[in-house]
Amino acid sequence: MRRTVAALLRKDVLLELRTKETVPAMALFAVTTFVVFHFGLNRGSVSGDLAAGVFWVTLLFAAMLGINRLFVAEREQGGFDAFLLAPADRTALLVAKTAALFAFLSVLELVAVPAFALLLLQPSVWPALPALVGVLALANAGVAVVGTLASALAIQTRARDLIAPLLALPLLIPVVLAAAKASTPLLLAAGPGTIAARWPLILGLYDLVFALTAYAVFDFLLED
Amino acid sequence: MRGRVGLLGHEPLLYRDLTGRENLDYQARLFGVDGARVEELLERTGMARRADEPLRTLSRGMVQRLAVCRTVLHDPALLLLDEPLANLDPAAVEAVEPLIGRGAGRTRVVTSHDPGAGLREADLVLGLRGGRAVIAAGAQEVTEADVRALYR
Amino acid sequence: MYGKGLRALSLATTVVLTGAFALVFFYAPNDADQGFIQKIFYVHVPMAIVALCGFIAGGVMAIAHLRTRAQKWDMRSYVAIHLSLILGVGVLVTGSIWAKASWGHWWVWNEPTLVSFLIIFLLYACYQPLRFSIEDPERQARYASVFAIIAGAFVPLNFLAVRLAQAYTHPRVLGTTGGSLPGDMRLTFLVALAGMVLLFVTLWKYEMTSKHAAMQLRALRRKLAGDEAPVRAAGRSAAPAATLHARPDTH
Amino acid sequence: MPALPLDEAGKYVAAAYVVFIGLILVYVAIMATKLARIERELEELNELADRREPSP
Repeated sequence: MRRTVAALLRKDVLLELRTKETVPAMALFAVTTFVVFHFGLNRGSVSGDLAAGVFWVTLLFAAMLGINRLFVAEREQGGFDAFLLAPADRTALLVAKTAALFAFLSVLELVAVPAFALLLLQPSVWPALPALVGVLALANAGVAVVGTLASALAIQTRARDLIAPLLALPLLIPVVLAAAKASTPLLLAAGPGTIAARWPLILGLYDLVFALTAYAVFDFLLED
Repeated sequence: MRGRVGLLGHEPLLYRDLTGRENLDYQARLFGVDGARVEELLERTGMARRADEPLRTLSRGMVQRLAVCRTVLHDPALLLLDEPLANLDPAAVEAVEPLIGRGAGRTRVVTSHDPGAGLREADLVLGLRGGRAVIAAGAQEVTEADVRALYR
Repeated sequence: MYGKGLRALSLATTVVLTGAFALVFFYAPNDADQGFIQKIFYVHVPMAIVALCGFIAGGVMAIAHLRTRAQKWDMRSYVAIHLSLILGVGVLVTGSIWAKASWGHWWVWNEPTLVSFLIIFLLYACYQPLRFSIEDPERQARYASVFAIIAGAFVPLNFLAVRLAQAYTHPRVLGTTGGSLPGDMRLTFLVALAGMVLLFVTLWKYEMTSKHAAMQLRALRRKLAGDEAPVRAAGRSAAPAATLHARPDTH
Repeated sequence: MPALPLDEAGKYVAAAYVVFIGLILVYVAIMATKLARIERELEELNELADRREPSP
């Protein structure tokens, strides 16, 4: 199992490094969206709940690009068939794809957080950073699990580019909600406040519930 | 059962943006096969020199040779081959023969569109028409004309 | 045989639901704060509760489908979700009317239950498009079941998140559970809820009977006509393929 | 907000209940078309059966 996950993950990262199809597009999209928000909101800087909202909505839509592309190579170049021929646990594919999406999101945030701090955020990002990284990690886990599920559900349909976001967006509303609520006190103009404990708890619960659900149902998406 | 079958169909089941060696390395890890086996196969199919170029830059014949490597990578007991020699030049056919040909020492199920060549290789012949077995006999008992009659 | 007991069930539904509406208008007192407008409560809330339970029941039936591979469970799950979606439209429209009457706006964001319901409705609105865009009937059933399970798990989680997000900043404007109601209002509410549950079960059985009859009909046609009169191509649809030729259960 | 007077509130309450009844009626209409299709198919089948085994 661990060997298979490592092999799959290594292959995904290698493919991304070769094609550079997903992560650069996500990062570029996020930065462009910040610029769009600047003009759309007609303000030079944001803070507090507005900052949290702009930041998380942008990340969510950027994540959607990655979710759309997650299984495309498997579908179009026979990756699913090759994987199913191997004597490997199918859950390994779920774990590897979730890990890959988590990694892609983390790299995206390495670009998006500095860009946000530079372009839009009014207070300094440094004092908020440690707590923000924690919130990002919890939210990424939820987005990665649900995104992998939605992507796997959508990839075999004829209208996959439409189905994946239609499925993933409502499913991810609680993540955006909790993450935005958690980051609001971090991004206050007067300097970071403390996070109410229930938001990280909600994120953790969400991650747990969907990790278990995904583990239970993912096999059924693969057999053919 | 899975893991003892080698499948070679119309699709190579390899990633176009990875090199041959990377593709086979990945497959080797999936099957838990030693990396030395990859090098051995690349050598035997004459692909060692071009193994570090992405698949999309290779000719179809070369991709087919890599697909043959993938098929026999884990030393399967049963081979399912659909037109295994498609796009291969005579030298390549000779190179893959000991891997997927008669001499490979594996049970093979081959579908072919060339009755003559198919008959020369086979022990048993199965002719299907409309989903029903019309011919099912030893290869000696079946002539090329019998097979051609299926398509009339 | 889904038609069995359908008559008794329809009768019970009619009696209870009519009785409930009679109680609403002739027995239950006007609400002290909201007055007559509060009567919307007795149709809006039972509908919402039944729709949510229907979604979750669809998820449970989907689990049964994936376990047994029996096509009938996919059909049951489909009908439950389909009916809940129809009720969901009613929930959103009546909720909106209530909001307009109480607060002067057609939609308010500070009522967490209604907002959660909207999110869930939007999610389930993808159910039919998802089914529709998968052609192979076996895969369509399998993927639909996976969706139903994921969405079923999402329902309570979403309620928790949205509720927490607003419970502390806004006072609860409307009691949406029967818990804090005075006795006569509570009785009315419970009867209305029972009527709505009966209505759901009746309609579910009704639709299952119809689907089952169509299925039998198609099988009969195949038997009678054999190859000469092929079954009319039904066109692609989001509904489960109505055939009696279930896949062999050995897998 | 003070309670709406009855003549105002009545309209909204009536609207809500009309929506509920309307939904059920629409559903009945949909099911009616399905029933009609079943009836038509049954008729066809009946004719088919007659043609195959002409009754004496």
